[in-house]
Amino acid sequence: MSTHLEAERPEAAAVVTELTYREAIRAALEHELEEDPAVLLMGEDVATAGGVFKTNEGLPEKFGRERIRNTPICENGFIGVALGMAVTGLRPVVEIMFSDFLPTAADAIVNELPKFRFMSGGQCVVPVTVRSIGGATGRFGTQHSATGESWYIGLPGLKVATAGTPASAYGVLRAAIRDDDPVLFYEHKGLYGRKGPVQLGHDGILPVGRAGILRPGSDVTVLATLLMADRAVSAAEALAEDGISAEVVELRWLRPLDYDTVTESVARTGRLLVVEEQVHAGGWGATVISELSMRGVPMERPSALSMPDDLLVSYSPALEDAILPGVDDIAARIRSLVEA
Amino acid sequence: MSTHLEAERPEAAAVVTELTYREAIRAALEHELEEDPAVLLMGEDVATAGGVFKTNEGLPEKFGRERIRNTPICENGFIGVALGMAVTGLRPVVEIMFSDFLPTAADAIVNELPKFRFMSGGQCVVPVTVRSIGGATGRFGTQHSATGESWYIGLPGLKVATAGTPASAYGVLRAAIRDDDPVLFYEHKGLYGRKGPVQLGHDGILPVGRAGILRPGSDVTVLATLLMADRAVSAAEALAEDGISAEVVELRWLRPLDYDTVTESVARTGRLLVVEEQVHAGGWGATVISELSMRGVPMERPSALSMPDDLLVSYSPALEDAILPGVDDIAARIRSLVEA
Amino acid sequence: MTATGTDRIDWLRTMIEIRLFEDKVQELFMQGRIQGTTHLCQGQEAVCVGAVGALEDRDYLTITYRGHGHALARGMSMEAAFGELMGLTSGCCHGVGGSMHLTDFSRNLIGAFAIIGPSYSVGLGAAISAKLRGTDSVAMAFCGDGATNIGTFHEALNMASVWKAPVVFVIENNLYGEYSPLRETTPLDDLAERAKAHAMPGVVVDGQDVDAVHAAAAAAIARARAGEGPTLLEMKTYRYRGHSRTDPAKYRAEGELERWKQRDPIDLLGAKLAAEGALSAEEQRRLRGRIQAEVDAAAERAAAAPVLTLEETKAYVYAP
Amino acid sequence: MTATGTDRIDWLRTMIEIRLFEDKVQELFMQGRIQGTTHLCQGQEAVCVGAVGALEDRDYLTITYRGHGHALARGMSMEAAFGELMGLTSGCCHGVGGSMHLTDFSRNLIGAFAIIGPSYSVGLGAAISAKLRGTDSVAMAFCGDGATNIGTFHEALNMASVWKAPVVFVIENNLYGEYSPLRETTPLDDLAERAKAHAMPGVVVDGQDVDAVHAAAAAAIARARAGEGPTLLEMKTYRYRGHSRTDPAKYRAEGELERWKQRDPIDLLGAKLAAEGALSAEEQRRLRGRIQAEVDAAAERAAAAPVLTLEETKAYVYAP
Ligand SMILES: Cc1ncc(C[n+]2csc(CCOP(=O)(O)OP(=O)(O)O)c2C)c(N)n1
Ligand SMILES: Cc1ncc(C[n+]2csc(CCOP(=O)(O)OP(=O)(O)O)c2C)c(N)n1
Ligand SMILES: [Mg+2]
Ligand SMILES: [Mg+2]
Repeated sequence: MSTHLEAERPEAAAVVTELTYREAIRAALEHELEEDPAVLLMGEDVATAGGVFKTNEGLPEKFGRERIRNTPICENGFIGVALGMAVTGLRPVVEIMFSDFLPTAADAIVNELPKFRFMSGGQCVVPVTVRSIGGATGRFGTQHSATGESWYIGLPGLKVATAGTPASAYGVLRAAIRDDDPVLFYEHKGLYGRKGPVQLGHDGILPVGRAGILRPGSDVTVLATLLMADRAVSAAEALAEDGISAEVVELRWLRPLDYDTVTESVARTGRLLVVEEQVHAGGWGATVISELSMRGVPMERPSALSMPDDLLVSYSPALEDAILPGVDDIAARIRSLVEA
Repeated sequence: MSTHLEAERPEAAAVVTELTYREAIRAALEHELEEDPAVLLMGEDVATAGGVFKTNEGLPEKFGRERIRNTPICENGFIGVALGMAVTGLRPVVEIMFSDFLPTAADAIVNELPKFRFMSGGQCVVPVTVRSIGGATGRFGTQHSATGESWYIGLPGLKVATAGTPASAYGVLRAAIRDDDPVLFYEHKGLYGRKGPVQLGHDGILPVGRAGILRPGSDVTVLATLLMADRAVSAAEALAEDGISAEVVELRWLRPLDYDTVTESVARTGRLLVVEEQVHAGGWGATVISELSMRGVPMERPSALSMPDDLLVSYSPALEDAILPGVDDIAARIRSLVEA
Repeated sequence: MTATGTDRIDWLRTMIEIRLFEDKVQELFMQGRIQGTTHLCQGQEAVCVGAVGALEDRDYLTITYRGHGHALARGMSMEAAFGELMGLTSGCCHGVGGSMHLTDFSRNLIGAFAIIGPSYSVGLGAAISAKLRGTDSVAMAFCGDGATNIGTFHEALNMASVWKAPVVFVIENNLYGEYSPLRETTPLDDLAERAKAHAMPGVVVDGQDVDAVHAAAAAAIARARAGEGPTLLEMKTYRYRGHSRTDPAKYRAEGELERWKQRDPIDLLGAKLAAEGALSAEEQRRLRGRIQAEVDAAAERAAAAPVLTLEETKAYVYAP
Repeated sequence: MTATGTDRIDWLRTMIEIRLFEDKVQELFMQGRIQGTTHLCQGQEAVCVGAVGALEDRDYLTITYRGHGHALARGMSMEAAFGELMGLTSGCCHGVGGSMHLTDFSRNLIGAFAIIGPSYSVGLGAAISAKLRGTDSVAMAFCGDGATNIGTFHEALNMASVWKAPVVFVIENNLYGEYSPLRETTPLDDLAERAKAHAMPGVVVDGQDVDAVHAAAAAAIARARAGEGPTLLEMKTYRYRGHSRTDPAKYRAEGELERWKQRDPIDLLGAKLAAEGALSAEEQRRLRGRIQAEVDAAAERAAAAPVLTLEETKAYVYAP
């Protein structure tokens, strides 16, 4: 029961342009708002000064303050409101300013969004998209630096997506908004300034549940998301000079998870490294390694470069930098795996 | 800075008695309340009619309504209150009636309890214990049947514990309350009537972070928690008649996680099966299998018997029973692993 | 719209239907034909019938786990309700939801909540949606007295007021949370006062008098439909049974239950209708007999249905 | 306790210290010697100094990310505050917390919250703890106007009232939540009204007049200490700067900032003290000069400290 209107208003021919990650998010929002009058954006200060991360510049002027709506500070309450909107014909996109605030709304995220259609015996669909901005590098301290990307991957009924490049930002966010199921979509505050090619228009919409190969390679499969996907590509580029060929796979969707692409790649390279801006426990990295081990995918001993299990992110810039897997750390780990 | 007073009031000599899981929980609470005046219990209706699951019978009469305190319905608010109590010298035990309500308080659980000591630069300790009652089998439907045991295992600063037997209920809960760090302690509503031997007194307190071998065996290591630990023992007993020797390990602590015991057992049996009343994605089962794979612990292809990744718990009794791993399912899986 | 004589006879009929439906539910529990838990609303029938009865078909409704009465008042068939409590395909949610989740999108009953809080925020969302989509539908959302202590209650009132949303919030103040009396968890008696924190009108209503309930609800609905914003209605009422099936409610003061039964909502309306000559005591007895027969028949029809397979429930997890 | 002349000169001193401390913070940001974000309270100094100054050492205090002023008013050294903003071991939290988490258990400043909500519930917990442990300490908890829209705010007020807790809740109403003006997110002007939802006294206070702030806080503290329960104080104030470092605050109405500056809290008290002959304008100029020197010296001392290693921070994750 998607209410899209492609038929009536075909889009301009697809074009590839160089956009920042921030511009790509904004374009995805603008194009979905244009195409479907049922789509709206709500959240704290989303309609003022372009939003806190300046991803919404010009949207209130273009679509009005009803569709681009500032909310009071009450995450659990306004995700509940979005749910009520979604089951009565709208397609709300909710912005949660920092991913660290998702737990403030966890009752709605864990108990309502994924279960609402099910409990009703399939009487409704719940097309809610929750955007949240996560990750470290901002010197925002312990309570404003989590990616939170794996907090809700164990909830059937929900879908979980991420974007590590401008193309993913555009293509995955549009796919999330067009999907009839609730989707948590994670952005990374450390990537907004990153530039990259983006295919605008329907051709730039990336398929739900599919990973993407950012850089093909033959020696090792490096699986990552968000900022770590960006850093993995840099590491792979650096290693290429030494003749090490690393394939970088951006997972993009954590639920559903694209085991076909991952398995095909690992079977080809024979090695797997997951790079995570999170602890390994309870994350998508552990989930993937466990699944591949249970399926008996032929590979060397798998490896994970994650955040320390016994530490938290500090405000102190030096400490924040030190706790994150860096390009050099990734390159070094890849080298040790390939040369083992 | 534990404020326990063993010295002044030594306990009666340790005795082993047969208790139900419910009685064991009650005894653990009573003994900690007796030993340390800083301990208190708070939650919704904890002081009326013995509490919703009748685990608190007689406690308000014995310790008074200030220490056994009914709260309004506001989980996030009263866990915040418990935090404020804990950093000013008390040791609150908070009861969250159903584990499904933990997300209602997730801001306190994710952003405050684990990070509070850290953010202060180590100026305080946070001795809060959060008891919550989870799991299916009660015909309570989709929003009252989650174990939720893996929702918060990826949070450094927090500790996560479970109890699958009366002895664990007593020994792990007492250890949790005595610990100076915040602990989430999970009980299973399907186990309250289960009877078993319990060592009362200090000798019955089980060590933080240690798993327990419920039944020794040599052919396969079956790792489980809560109701699944109970069912795994029944499955192992049934298989013994056919000469299959399954070792059942109750994980008990999901953070910190006892890799020593698990690794030793798997290295011995050469086979690992995790049984989970949860989906595999993002859970402790995936975490353990991933870690053991990365460490290269010698074993056959590991296996997980979990809840379906594309289903939710229904109210309908037949459907609720069908979605849970049963004793026969566990036995069959063990058999297939051993006979493979 | 003001109530006509036939409306009020219909209210009586529905209140009796709810009362007898829940007696039957209790009986089926004892027989093990319904399992798990259930939250009866006996004693509160006037609130369900008077408030829900004031809505138009195009209006939205969100209720709670204590929702049998509201669902029946909204027109759900007893067979669909019984079937849901039995966990069978004859249920409104095909047995997947159970007693706490009586939901019927065909009647704009868009949600029944087992967890406290979202009944207000989700109902509010439907109201804003109706407004944004240019319809004149309003939404009515229910919660209990204890639920007014959870943050989401206030978050919803605040948003509704600042956005002047077409929503009517109803508090069913039956004096108890689960086992806790109101004043042990809440510092005031009149919960309608809580509207003041959100610059919203709050009205205290006699929840045992269906005429009063209906009049208050109709006025709040008219206000919402006219674009004048939300209203908070506090219904003073009482639940005859314990919180849930396993609760004998021993914690209640001596005689409290008996006092409230003297103002039984069905008796109150019945007496009025008899006095007005609209429906004699004898006619009311016969009416009750007919309803009892319908209740028993509906339960049997519902019980004849099969249970879904796990495989079939997969279709409910994700959208097609 | 009522304020003496020396108290008031000390208030002036502290308000100037806060003002100049934050000017320095802004300067250090421009120089890249402080990174990330910061939330200045310039314009709100009378609230920090008047309210916090009314507490005894044994009382507890919870504040927010906009907490530089409160921490300094509570007696934290500028060096410890600068060090924390610089992320160095000279900081009150050894640089682990940063600008949003100025915490000092040695002064019963038990928490500074970067996420909205818990400053009230945690402060309440300390108050109940003090009572249970048989002390007569009270707690004071701060939040902003926008924070009164999140559920936990109401959850804390409800619990405090029903338990008659010795706590004073302070709302710093500076008219904006990040970029949104109060009335775009909140349906009323006087947030003290929100106390009515919880049968608690609510008081509107002129937050620019430190005498008024101190008097209101002292009265509420006395009430709490006497076991008469909690009070909600709304301080009408204004922040001169944007919400955070990156915010130029273009969304403010023409002339609004200038109007508020005419009631600058430091100027107001300074004028009174001069008029009363307690401290002449000349003496005030000299005082400001001395404080500026202290500020500069404190920043340099703080900057001289080292950064912790990751290894060292491990000790802060779990209890010893
Ligand atoms: C968030 C949450 N906390 C606790 C519960 C458990 N619970 C179910 S009903 C109830 C009492 C609710 O009382 P009230 O709001 O007065 O409604 P009533 O049951 O009286 O109709 C509680 C605490 C819940 N369902 N959700
Ligand atoms: C739960 C939560 N949601 C959102 C935010 C982001 N945020 C930080 S400050 C702020 C505005 C708060 O305004 P107010 O309460 O008036 O305090 P002020 O900043 O004006 O002192 C917001 C929305 C947060 N920190 N926590
Ligand atoms: Mg009630
Ligand atoms: Mg403000």
